Amino acid sequence: MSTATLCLQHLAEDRHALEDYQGGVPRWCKGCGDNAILTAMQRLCRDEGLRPEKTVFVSGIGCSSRLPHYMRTYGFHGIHGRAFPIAEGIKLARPDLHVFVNTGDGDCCSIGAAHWIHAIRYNMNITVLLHDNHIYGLTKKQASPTSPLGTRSNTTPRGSYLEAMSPLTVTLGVQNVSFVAQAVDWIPESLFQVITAAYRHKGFSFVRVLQRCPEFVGNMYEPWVHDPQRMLMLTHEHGLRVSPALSKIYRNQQEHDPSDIHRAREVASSEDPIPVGILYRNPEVPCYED
Amino acid sequence: MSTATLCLQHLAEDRHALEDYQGGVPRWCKGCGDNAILTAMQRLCRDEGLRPEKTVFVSGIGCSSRLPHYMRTYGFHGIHGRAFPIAEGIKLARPDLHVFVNTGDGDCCSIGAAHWIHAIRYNMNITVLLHDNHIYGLTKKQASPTSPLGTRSNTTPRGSYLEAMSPLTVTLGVQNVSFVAQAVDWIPESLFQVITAAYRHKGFSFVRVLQRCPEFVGNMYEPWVHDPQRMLMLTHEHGLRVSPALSKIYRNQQEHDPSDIHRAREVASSEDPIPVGILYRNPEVPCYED
Amino acid sequence: MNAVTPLKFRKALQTLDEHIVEIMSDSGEGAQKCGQSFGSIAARMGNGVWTVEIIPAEIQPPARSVAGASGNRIRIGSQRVTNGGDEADIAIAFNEQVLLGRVNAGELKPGCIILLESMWGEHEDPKIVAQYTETRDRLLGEGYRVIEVPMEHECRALVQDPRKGKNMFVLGMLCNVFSLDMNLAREQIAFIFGKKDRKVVQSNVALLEAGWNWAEEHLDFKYRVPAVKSTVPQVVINGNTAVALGVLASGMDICAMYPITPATSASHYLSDVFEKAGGIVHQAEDEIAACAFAIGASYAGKVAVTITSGPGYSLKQEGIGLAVMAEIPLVVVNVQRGGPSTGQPTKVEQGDLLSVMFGSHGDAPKVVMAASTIEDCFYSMITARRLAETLNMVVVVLSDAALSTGQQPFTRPTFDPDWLAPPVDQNPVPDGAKPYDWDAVTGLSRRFVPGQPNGMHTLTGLAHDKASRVAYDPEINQQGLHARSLKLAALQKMLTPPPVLGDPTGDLLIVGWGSTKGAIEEAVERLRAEGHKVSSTHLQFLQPMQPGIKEILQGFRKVLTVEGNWADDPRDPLIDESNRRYSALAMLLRARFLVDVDCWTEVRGRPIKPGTVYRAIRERLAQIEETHA
Amino acid sequence: MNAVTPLKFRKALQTLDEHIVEIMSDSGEGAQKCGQSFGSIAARMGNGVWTVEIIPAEIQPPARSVAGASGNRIRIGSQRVTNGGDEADIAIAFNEQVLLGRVNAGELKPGCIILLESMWGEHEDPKIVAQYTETRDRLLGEGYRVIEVPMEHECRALVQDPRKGKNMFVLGMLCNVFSLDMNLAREQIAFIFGKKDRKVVQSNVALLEAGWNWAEEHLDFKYRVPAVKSTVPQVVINGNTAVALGVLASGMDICAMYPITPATSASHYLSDVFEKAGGIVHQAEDEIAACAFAIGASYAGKVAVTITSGPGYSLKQEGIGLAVMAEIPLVVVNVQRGGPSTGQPTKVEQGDLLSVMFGSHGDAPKVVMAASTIEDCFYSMITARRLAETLNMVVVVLSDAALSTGQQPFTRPTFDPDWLAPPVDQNPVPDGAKPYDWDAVTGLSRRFVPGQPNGMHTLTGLAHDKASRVAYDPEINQQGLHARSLKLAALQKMLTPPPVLGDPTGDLLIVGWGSTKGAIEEAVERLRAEGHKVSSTHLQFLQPMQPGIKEILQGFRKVLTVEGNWADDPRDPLIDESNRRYSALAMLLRARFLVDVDCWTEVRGRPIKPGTVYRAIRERLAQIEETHA
Ligand SMILES: Cc1ncc(C[n+]2csc(CCOP(=O)(O)OP(=O)(O)O)c2C)c(N)n1
Ligand SMILES: Cc1ncc(C[n+]2csc(CCOP(=O)(O)OP(=O)(O)O)c2C)c(N)n1
Ligand code: SF4
Ligand code: SF4
Ligand SMILES: [Mg+2]
Ligand SMILES: [Mg+2]
Repeated sequence: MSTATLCLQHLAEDRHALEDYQGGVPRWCKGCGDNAILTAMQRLCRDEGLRPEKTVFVSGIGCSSRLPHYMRTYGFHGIHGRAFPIAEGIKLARPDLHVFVNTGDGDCCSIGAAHWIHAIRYNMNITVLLHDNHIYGLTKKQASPTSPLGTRSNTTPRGSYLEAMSPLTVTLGVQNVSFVAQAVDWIPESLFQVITAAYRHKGFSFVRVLQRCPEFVGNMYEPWVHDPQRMLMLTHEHGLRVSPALSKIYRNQQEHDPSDIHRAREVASSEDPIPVGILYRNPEVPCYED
Repeated sequence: MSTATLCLQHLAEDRHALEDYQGGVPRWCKGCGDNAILTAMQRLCRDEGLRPEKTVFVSGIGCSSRLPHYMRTYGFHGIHGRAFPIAEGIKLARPDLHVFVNTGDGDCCSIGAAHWIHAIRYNMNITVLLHDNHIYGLTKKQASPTSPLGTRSNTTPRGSYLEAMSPLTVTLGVQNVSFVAQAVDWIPESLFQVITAAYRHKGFSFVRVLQRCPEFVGNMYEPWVHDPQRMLMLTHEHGLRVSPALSKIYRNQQEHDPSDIHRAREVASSEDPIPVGILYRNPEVPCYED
Repeated sequence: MNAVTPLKFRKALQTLDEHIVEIMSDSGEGAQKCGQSFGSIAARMGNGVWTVEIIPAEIQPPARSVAGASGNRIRIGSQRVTNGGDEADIAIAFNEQVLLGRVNAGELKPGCIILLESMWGEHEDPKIVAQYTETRDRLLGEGYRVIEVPMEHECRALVQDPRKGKNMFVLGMLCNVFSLDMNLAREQIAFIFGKKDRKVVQSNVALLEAGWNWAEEHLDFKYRVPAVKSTVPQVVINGNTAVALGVLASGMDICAMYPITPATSASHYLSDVFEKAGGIVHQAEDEIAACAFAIGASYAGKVAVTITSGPGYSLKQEGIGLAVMAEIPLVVVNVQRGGPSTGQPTKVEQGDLLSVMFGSHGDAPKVVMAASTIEDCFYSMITARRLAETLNMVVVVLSDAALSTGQQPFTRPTFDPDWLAPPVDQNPVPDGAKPYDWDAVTGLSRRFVPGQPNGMHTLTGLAHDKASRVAYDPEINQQGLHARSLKLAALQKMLTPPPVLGDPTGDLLIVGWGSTKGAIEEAVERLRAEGHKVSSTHLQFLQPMQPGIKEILQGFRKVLTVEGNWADDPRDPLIDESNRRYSALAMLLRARFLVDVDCWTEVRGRPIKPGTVYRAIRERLAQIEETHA
Repeated sequence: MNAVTPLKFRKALQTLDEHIVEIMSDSGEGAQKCGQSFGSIAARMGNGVWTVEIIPAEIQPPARSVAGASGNRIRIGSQRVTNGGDEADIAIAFNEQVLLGRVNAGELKPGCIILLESMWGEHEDPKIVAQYTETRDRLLGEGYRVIEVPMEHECRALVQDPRKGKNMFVLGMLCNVFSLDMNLAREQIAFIFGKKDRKVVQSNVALLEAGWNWAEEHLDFKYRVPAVKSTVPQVVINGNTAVALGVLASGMDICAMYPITPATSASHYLSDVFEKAGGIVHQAEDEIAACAFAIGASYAGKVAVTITSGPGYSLKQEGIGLAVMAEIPLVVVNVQRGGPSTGQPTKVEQGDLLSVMFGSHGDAPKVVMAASTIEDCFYSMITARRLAETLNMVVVVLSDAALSTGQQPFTRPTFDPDWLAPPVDQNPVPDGAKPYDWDAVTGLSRRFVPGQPNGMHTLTGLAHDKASRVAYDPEINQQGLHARSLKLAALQKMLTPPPVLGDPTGDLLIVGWGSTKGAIEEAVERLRAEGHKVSSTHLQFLQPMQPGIKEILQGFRKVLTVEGNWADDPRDPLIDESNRRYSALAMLLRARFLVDVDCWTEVRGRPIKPGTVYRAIRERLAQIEETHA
């Protein structure tokens, strides 16, 4: 795209096509849930009309953290565990930029845990996607903090000996939490809805996406994928709205008021059925950069 | 004490006097709450008959982290924020040792946050005292994660702009949490009771002690010190038992069942009145070293 | 089409000193298993072997992609083989794209034989057919001898999913071409698929034999690389497995780590064996915790090990400083990869020497060793544990991505009880003994362990006196730094000079450290055979440096280090002696011995080839010979 | 009792070139405020001044404890004063214990005058009385001239809490003794207590005058240190304040930090001024986050600064490596303290030079500068910001605990708009431009900033090509390391040789860096005055090193570095040239120039004294002179 055309373009409030957000060819495994997240991201950018040059995707290291390379926006593929502070620095220096963070369960909940906790406190206007595949993908199969008890991995050949940590309950335990949601890679419509709500929320919006890693955790989620009744759709006028079409499949729905933190904490603890939707939202929490 | 006498002594199940646990002269400011914690620690060692050579106090860096120097046991005054992993390594290598951790609100909740979260997950049999004075003491008055909103400090001259983080709610949000309690330095009897319960709990026992720092946060707690009714004693047969004498002063008491995590989370959120006692206890959680 | 060789002919059996084979496929097609099996069989026959993994950049790269080559290079010889060698003599490719990757990288010898899966020529997708024929013809045009092999077609006769079976078919071909013992091959297959049921073993043996027969019928060449079966039992393992076994043999039973390529597989192996042998691998929340955890475990009486790579090492710098200050024995393994920052995670580099020596703030003396062979990876761990415990010191062992994945047979170590750590001392501490009774001459002091009556004290990372009390006295600070530094001198006095390969005097001395040893020595021997006055020496200890080095350097007109890290090139317009950044070892040697040590380095993310070193040395020799002519 | 001097006498006014005063009290008694005021008044009169803080080890040490001395050393002179000097000429102590601490540390000149609070002699606690008289008599016995001063008694007449007022009484005494301008003294008091109400100011002025009168009546000595009032406005600040002001003047408006002694006060000052001037100090959750935060802010178009000390720097090593790899401009300040590990948080050392240069894994070239004066702390920040932005590089500025708390007057900088950072460029990136268009000769490339149309790319810490695409190609990796290293050579070509103090040739050249400058130059000038052929040079840039150094070294028979870090002592039985560990700069100079550079170092946690350097040099000169006799 030539400079000239660009400048002209900016005179008018410009709209972009999906291709304008598509970067290099994704290098993820076949069936990797990251692809669904990428698509949702590109769609979000288009539908919300984000200028590619005003948008920055920040990540750490991991399969999931490669996402910025596949967006045709600015991207910062940082170092392992440090996506949050990098994103905070960017946002503080340039509130005019749209800042997204893509991080993995190891990147965020293990090595990045301190930054994660404090990012919640700072509550900057950043949209976070935790690609939770319950495993270390890029380094080839080691247990992560979210690996279910008994997960066989290269560092836990006889199965892991710790209960999985719930990124949702942890996040909800931190003062200043302002937006917490959960989605799954295999329901694109609600994934997109949740991400959109997260983006529109002014503050630190934390979205945990249950992401399939066929390469290393195989069919862990197949039971849920094949039995929609094991999904719990959290519906609310200020939360998820399940389309009639989708409602036919996902009939297991529950009204959940995102303003009630205690309920949110209880719902967050449920692993089966898997809750999908906005668990908590509080637009009143002030942003650090203000 | 000569080697010979020592060996003899160990033939019999030996008891120790308070002095046997007293190390160098404490170098804390007058009126510093750390002194009360130290006394409680020494008393615990004596009453539980811990062999000085089988006991290790581990700490990071901070005023509070100097405590090991004042115990005549083994001590490991480590580096800032890393007391937890050091203590875990000790405990894993030597389950026969009694391992304590003394840490500050900066040491534990700021630079040490990732280790803190994961120490809770590992649930090793370690007793933790968080000396929470809501400030960085040793480095001379900077805001800490637990500093109340508006705290004037050297890095926040116009007052801090973040709500205080609650170490209790965060801890209660982490999978595998097995023991959470709160005490205050100015009620020695319940402080001692809580620490004793923590020590006797098999697992990671987390005790937050509200600690006064006259040097830098002045009389922050005076209102509570002077008005016992603003203290909430959490009583339970498996929890705190308030002596008749103390009950005369602290009449504001509430029955709290430590096995109910949801209640625990709600109680934990209360800042005024200040809850004192055992918020949560679950002896069923397996220990990492087993 | 003339690329395909006529069907019937008589073969001549060619005897070779050595040969380099490359096998490449899309990842998941099993070229690696094929290559490793080939290596193991050859090794069991008594051949010298070195295998190098060809690793794709992605976990699951797209099929038929140039960057996606996954497989092995196997160099076999009649003598001991110490490195991966130069260009390959023969290549077997499951598709033409992965082949291209290796050709473009210059890994194949011009005009060499290429056995290429021919199915793509009849693929239904015309694009693929085009790619295939175009590539094939290009290679033929460039003079390669491309032999098309209907691998899939041949396998389909025997198994449902030929894609999975191909690799054993190819193994069979190779056994034929290199006249390997088919019985060993069958045993190998039984060993690999042993866990699965007999059917699997049978069908794979069938594939093996089919491959052998196909080669026998269709190929007009056959080689023999004479081998002398070694009388002592051998092991064929990679460097990370060697490290893990070394940890086990040294008696260390706690390893704290955080996953990082290319170090992790060592911990994988340990996790496995510890579960049987006792001991534990703790996967910490990050490297800082892993280091602190290991320090805690060591403090409590063991010697723990923490294994990592560059980025993880940087994070451990502060913790390592604590261990140095408090004199806690600790073994740290750094399996170096391409840097700086995240760099090239799967590629080899020797870029961390200086950060290991100087990275922790303040004066933090520690022992630094470098493993130079796979066998060395094993024995280094035993030495490291002992030194750490004798000196109450941090010992860092440097390995790298080349050693970690390279495989080489060596004599199976016979376990020696002396290797083990002494039991944790729980006897009372003698009266009056202090935790830091620094010896005035050696800086050494006895070790105190929690649980010892009469030894109670608080260890600290703050400046402290002999009793471990926090000290503000100027003399005490000076005394502490003094004692911690002296320990290195004490160790240095116990070391022996490094051996020199070649004459003790001559025109040029090559100095190296770490995984470049094999390539350097091969190049030096070649040049010596050509009559050049060049020798080489390889340093096992980088800190302290072994004694006698100055005397060695003095025997030569010129000294050159060969290293896999960065050095400025004096031929660059802006570079001169006032600003040239020297490679790590060159800088250390220059500083210590004031000898004008030059350096040749490469940071191309691949093992340095003997031929490359050969040419680099030749160039230097030419300069010397003319200046001294 | 003969220690008390007779009441009436005639005074002689003694004129001095310079004098060193020490004032010490329990912390909280305000000796520091007294000392600083004394310094400021003298400075405003035009005297050369250097003040050094005497800091107790604890936050609130027990009263009357030897380790608890809190106060100031003030060295005033007619000329510019560049360091704290040797032993004190006169000491004022609020109790005898804090005095003892200084005496034992050898900080007082034998037989010097001591003005000692006398109240302890009449204390109700007999133990205290005993301590007091015993100490006083011991000092008298050792020949000190102890003059007992009833400070508290005198003050009680004027204020309720004399303990709080004493310090201004003492200030008055000093004004009298050193013939300072009382009007300036009154202004100073007004300035200090200005925020409080007029009463406070008045009562303090009263105390001041009482002190003056007491001294006038009771002391038989009076000094004058001639001063030339400077015509240009001066500032008297410490090094951390200078750093903070430098940050402000350089146009950097984001500072990310985590508290750590002795660096924190710089951020304290910044937090204060930024609230008025705009800009923000972000106190991160740890140093890793502080570094990453600064990197993010710099990436987004600013140049951010992160300020820390040794332990924090070690934690930042990985993040700094990322900034180097991704070529993000970043300024890092390391206010060095005693190491290794937690070491001596409040004490000075120069132990981090090598960890700053080599600490990040892999090859991570960065600019390293060292501030050598307090004025330098200010200007270094301006240079650092500009270099970081011009080279897209990390620039580390080294300061230390001596500079951070030391005070010295210097010409008030007149702000220059050129100092400021250019506005963030948001223009479209020209077509075809790449984020890493490395210039083949200089390695430089243009900076891309988010928000610039047409510049979208993903920055990465992985090896990458010119377009910032992750690259696995061997040549691209080589190219990247090449470009990043070249930038240092490009900078070096723009630098000028370091100035030499003294003749360009001679017997001995002293080379130093950082805060030792004043002490070294004072010693060298003294020796030159005595006729010795010694010169010195002080390096501002450690990486790259300034040009012309080799030529300078060649002018001298011997070269010696003087540094505040560890070096083995060749006189130790086990130490020889094959194992001696050299000090940081000595090692760098030896490696680069192959000159036999020797080193003299001290790690006693206090500023190196000119007299100590003088004696060290004398010793070396003696050796040289005899070997060359
Ligand atoms: C400091 C550091 N430590 C370790 C690594 C190695 N490493 C890269 S990604 C990763 C974890 C990947 O797991 P996750 O964050 O869950 O991402 P995923 O690959 O599963 O998407 C690790 C340990 C690194 N690059 N840097
Ligand atoms: C790596 C590192 N960063 C920073 C410091 C400086 N430091 C020492 S203690 C401390 C915080 C003290 O606060 P807290 O943990 O609450 O302990 P307290 O002094 O209040 O008891 C800091 C920042 C350090 N010693 N090491
Ligand atoms: S390893 Fe797992 S997470 Fe990584 S790309 Fe493959 S499927 Fe996705
Ligand atoms: S500063 Fe505060 S926490 Fe530290 S010793 Fe003094 S009172 Fe206690
Ligand atoms: Mg993951
Ligand atoms: Mg605190």
